Amino acid sequence: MSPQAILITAFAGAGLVFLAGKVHSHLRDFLAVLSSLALVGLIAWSHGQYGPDNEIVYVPDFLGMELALRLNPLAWFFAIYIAIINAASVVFSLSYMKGKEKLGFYYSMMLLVNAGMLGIVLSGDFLSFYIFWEIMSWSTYLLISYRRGPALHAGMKYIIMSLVGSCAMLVGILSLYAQFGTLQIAELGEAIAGSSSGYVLFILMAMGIAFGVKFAILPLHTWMPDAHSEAVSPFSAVLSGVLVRMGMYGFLLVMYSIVGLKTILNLGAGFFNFHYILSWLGAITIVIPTFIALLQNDAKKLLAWHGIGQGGYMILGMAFGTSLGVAGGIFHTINHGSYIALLFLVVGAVEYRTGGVRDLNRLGGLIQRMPVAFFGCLVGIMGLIGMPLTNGFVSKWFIYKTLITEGHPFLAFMAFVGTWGTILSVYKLLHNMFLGQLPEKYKEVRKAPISMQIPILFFCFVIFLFGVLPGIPLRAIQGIQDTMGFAPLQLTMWGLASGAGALNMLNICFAIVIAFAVVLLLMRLGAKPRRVPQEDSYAAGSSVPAGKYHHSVEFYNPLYQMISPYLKDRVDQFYYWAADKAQGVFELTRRIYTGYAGTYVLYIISFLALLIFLQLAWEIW
Amino acid sequence: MRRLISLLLLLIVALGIFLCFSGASFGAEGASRAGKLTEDKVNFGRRYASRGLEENKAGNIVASVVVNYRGFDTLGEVTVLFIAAVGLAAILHARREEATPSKAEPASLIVFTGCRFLFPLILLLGAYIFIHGHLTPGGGFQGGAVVASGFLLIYLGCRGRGLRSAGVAVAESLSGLAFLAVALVGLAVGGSFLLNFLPKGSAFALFSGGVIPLIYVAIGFKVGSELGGIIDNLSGEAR
Amino acid sequence: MSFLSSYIHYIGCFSLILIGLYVVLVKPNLIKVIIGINLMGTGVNLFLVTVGYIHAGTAPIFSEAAQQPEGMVDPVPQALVLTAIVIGVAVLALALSLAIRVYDHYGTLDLRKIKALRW
Amino acid sequence: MVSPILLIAVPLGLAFAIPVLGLASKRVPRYVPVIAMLFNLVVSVSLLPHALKAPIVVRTAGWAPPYSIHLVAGPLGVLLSSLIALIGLLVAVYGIDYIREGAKVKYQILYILMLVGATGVVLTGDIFNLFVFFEVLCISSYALVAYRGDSTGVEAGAKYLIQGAIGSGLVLIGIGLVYGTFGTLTMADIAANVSSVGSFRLFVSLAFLITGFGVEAAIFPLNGWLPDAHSSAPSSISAILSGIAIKAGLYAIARVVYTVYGASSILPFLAVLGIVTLLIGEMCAFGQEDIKRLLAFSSIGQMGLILFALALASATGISGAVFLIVSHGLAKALLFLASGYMIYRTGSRDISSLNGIGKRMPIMSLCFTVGAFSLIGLPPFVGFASKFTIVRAVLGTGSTFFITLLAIGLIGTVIEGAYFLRIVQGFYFKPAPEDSPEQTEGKVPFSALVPVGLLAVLILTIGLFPGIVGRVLGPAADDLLDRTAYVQHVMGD
Repeated sequence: MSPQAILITAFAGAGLVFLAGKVHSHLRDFLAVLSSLALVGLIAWSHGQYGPDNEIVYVPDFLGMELALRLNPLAWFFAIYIAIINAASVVFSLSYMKGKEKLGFYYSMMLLVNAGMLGIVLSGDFLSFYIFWEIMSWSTYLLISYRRGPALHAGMKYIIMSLVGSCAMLVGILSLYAQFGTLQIAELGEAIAGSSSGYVLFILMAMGIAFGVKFAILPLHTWMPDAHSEAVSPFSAVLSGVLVRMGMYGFLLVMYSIVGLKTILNLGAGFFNFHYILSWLGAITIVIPTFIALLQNDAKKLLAWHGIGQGGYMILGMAFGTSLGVAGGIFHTINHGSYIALLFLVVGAVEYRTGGVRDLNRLGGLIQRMPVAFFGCLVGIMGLIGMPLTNGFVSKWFIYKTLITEGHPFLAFMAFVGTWGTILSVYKLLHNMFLGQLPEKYKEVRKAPISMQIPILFFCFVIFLFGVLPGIPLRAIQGIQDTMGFAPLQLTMWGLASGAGALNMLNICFAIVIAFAVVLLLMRLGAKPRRVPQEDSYAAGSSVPAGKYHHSVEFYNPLYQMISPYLKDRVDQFYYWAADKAQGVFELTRRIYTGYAGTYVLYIISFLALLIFLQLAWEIW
Repeated sequence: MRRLISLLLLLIVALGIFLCFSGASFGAEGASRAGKLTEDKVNFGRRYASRGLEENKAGNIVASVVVNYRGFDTLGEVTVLFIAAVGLAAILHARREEATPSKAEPASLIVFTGCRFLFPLILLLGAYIFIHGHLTPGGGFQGGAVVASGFLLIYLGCRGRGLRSAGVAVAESLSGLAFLAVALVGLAVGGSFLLNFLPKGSAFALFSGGVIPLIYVAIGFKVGSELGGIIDNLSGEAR
Repeated sequence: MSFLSSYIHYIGCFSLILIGLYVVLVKPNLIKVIIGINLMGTGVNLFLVTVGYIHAGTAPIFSEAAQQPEGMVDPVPQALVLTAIVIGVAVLALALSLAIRVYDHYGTLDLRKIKALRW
Repeated sequence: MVSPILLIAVPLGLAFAIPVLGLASKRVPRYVPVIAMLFNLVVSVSLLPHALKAPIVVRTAGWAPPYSIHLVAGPLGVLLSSLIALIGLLVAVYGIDYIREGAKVKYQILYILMLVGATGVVLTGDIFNLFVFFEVLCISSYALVAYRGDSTGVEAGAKYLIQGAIGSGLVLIGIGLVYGTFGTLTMADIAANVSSVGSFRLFVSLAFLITGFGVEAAIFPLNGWLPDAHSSAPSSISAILSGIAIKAGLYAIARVVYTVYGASSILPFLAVLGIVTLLIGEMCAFGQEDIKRLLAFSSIGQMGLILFALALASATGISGAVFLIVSHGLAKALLFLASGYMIYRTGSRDISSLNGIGKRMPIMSLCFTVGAFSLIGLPPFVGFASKFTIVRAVLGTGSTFFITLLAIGLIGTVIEGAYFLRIVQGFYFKPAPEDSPEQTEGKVPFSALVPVGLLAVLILTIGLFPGIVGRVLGPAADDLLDRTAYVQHVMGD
């Protein structure tokens, strides 16, 4: 299947859904689901059809440049990942969004974001890359704003940072064009080989700002918590699961497809080596946001901060340019996509059933009411922590292994610290939503509707599948690495066959099953468990009237008081301060236009006098 | 403070202008003294002065330049005046609707009679000026202005009387269209806008200069009616 | 010929221009500003005519065939000035009508007080 | 081939004829501008292929240049005259029903004459004739800004007139200095002789011309009139003023600097000026509460960018500038036209009162959004293609000076994005104010939907296929840059 067909389907889907929304709501929903599933099908079908047949120039002359599409392993891998998560979110939206207004707009924007992202990964040149990148940016902005209220603020924050990034990227791209006269990704790789390292660094910086904003690397992350928590939940899943990871795609493309491995590793000297700095940025991005996440009481904000933090792992993996590390980075990207999307959907389901509540201090005990959601949440946090049997374990294994074999114990330590923070904070998420006491008002909550359960269970399945059989995605990743010139890893279906990072999930799987069996056996053999009313343990025997229970609120309060002074988002504060000052300057600037005509004439004459003065003083002409 | 800054700025401008004149020869005078007034090019109008008479057969070279060589400017100029008349009427339109008619005191008998006596003479003088524009100093604009001053007298002396706005509009339109039509006939006949396509006759005769008198008459009517219209509009509230 | 006598025309017309500009710059009264603009316009027109002037020249008008074109001043600036004057008249007429309307609305011609539109 | 002079003569004739036609029927005059602009559009577009081959030099009165005034319909001139006719046509259609008060017939006359002035400016080859058409454009716009006779309109008109009159006085002094030096007014003739004269006087005349034309072109310290005039005029006039009139001023500057003087060493100064104008415009626009004032300030910003691109002195840079002239013309016209009926509908120009208008006027707000996105430079709209060309040109020069200026200028783009997107957010995602009166006169008639919709479609189409305009841009840039060819075409061998 040609990439053109995929893109036409994607954009046509977005347009048709909008039109269908004017006709009938069922038709609209049907079309939305159909086109997103069709995209998954189309992309899946085009697997392996790489090569020159699928390099298509779709606009031969855009201001003298060719716009091209192409399909290669990297593009395919990201495309299928985008399409699947988007399809799941669209399906989830069916019931989540029911009864809200402007649904035609919502669905078409969902599909447009999807189309933009597909366009990014399928572009064969940087101009199309930029165009699709921008389409994605503004459609995302509209979608974030969709919820109104504070979402408007979040949207503005997002789009301003995004615009800054785009400007930087535009400069980078066009400087490439000015230097080499082409923007074709395939040709740039060869052209850039001989250029000076300073220039390469400039390109990496310019592009890096754009990718870093999307990727939410510290200190460019501040849009993300607001945007994620204010967007509607299915879109948060897309946002955190794939959209943010377009930054990862960009980094991979620029660093390894274009600049190339050798150059990257030799950029800069000593401590100021490019990949070294990048990896430290990644490490900081892991630790600080993860602990900030710990302090959040808004379920979606908590997940959003994790979204930032997990990005750090990907950077860490990718930065070192070893086969293992890059594979880990890419693998972690899709793993993260799967479980963060799952968690956002779970939160969305809870929100849907409880009437929009996502404050962790007001929830609890929903395990009885929403078992599937609980299961999803459990699997999701297992993945996030990186428990064995889940895919998160495998990718984190790769990353840790890289850090240790490359000799960076400090970085590895920071990654571990990040994982501890993760464990603490996701337990808070799980506990405060599903465990503990069920508040009175949620007694009547029903379980999530089927259209929500399907995506949740689907992601659970994916998490376990890739956790037990990591060979499936790793094969595809190997294909990507081949095109970038990495040494091949020795893969099996179960993991890594040999070398430093040998891993066999089958063995681990067996070990865990046996361990479970032993525990189960011990429990069966020991004292018979007995159900006790909750009051027994809770009130130490004395009777507490119903409705007076203390639910679990203010989790980690002592810890909070201890670390919160260190974890203020000073970057965000700085941006606000800067924006405030800038507005002050703008207000002052406006005073130039005094409204008095005489002053305006004075300006005219002073301009004339200035010109003459300049000539008298410096002879500018 | 403001005065000081203004003076300072104007001083710089003045200095710049002053230094302009210190260099090479400037203007027709400078060129003539430097012996650079040549006829092969436009060069300070030398060519028009020396060949204008035979080319257009119009004694007044300025008229030749205004209507023929730089006739396109004149078209723009007429347009500007037209814009002023129309724009002024538009701006004062709302005011005319708001204004309550106030009864003006009638002019004294001497003024009244004097105006009535002078009015046709002034019209005649104006007509003379624009009809002879290609022969003597003057032309369409000057004649038109004189005609308009006749109307001004009417407003002064005979309160309550004035131009009929419909008549003014028709005169404006038709004279402007006549100018354009003459110019376009030139385009159709000789392939050049404003071409002097009529037989030029012999110089210094009334019927000479080809289209120049025709256009000047049209301009005369147009300017007269437009300035008259402006006067009419500006004095609107007096009536 | 001394500098002053050969450039006296230019000094005159540029003085007029600068005076006009000064009036526009410092006088807040709308009518005075319009007068200033007109002063400046007059100065500019004089300047244009002066550009085409030749010492002791005659008007570029033939009244008999025998007349020689040598001593004639440049006819082009005269044509230009004709245009410029007409444009000046047009601007003046519009400016006065605007002044009338401004006075209707604001009750004053002081430009410092006519500042509903600013910033 | 039709003579390009008809582009001026025919609309002028129609304008002269309106008073007579108005006597015959009250309804006819409002359709005359449509006919005039339709004619201009057809003729301009049909002239384009010829102009691309070689500039068409049209002599008047049968004398070859430099003996009489001539028109030079080069690629740039014909492209701009097509743009003028296109926007003029759409705005004329819009004006059929939009103009409801005041002297309606006179509005239509002035409207045509303003466009005639702009067309004359871009086509003429004589510097004094340039001034005359410039005055036609300016004086008709003074009148149009104030034609309703309301207090803000009159105030803005008066201020505009004062500054404009000073500006044209300065232009006239500049022309006098040029004539005194060269004894000719033909631009090509001056260009051929310009190198033979001492520089200071030339510079002073150039300074006068730049300052004078700059007043209309809204370069930074000279643009005090612009926010007032653009915001107080009727929306249809604001669209023309922003979309066309200020571009005519900029064209005049470019023509003078490039073709007549070939003054390439003052270009860095103009580039700095452009960036300053851009920043000031965007910074002032940011805090505006009045939508039309905001759009006016945004025009200042865009003019700065165009000036900056013009000052690059490379073929790509000037193509980018011309492209931005086209795209900004389309987008700004669209924004002003759309906001015109929104203001009718809500009865207020406050941005906050336009909140939630997306529900009440879906098509208008959608089109507004398209225009705003295009102005910010988001793909796939035409603004992107033009800004892209400019950035490409800057990086193509490879000079650190220009790249630094560009980096500063891009901040302006971000500010622009911020305030436009805030408005778009308000349209769709903010609740309508409680006490918003439903003005019945705000019903959008067909005659307004068509131009606004067409502009949106054009913005999208040219954005997707920039080749439509792109083919003309290169020759247009050469038209401006290549002085010797220009002189040769006009003066003959």
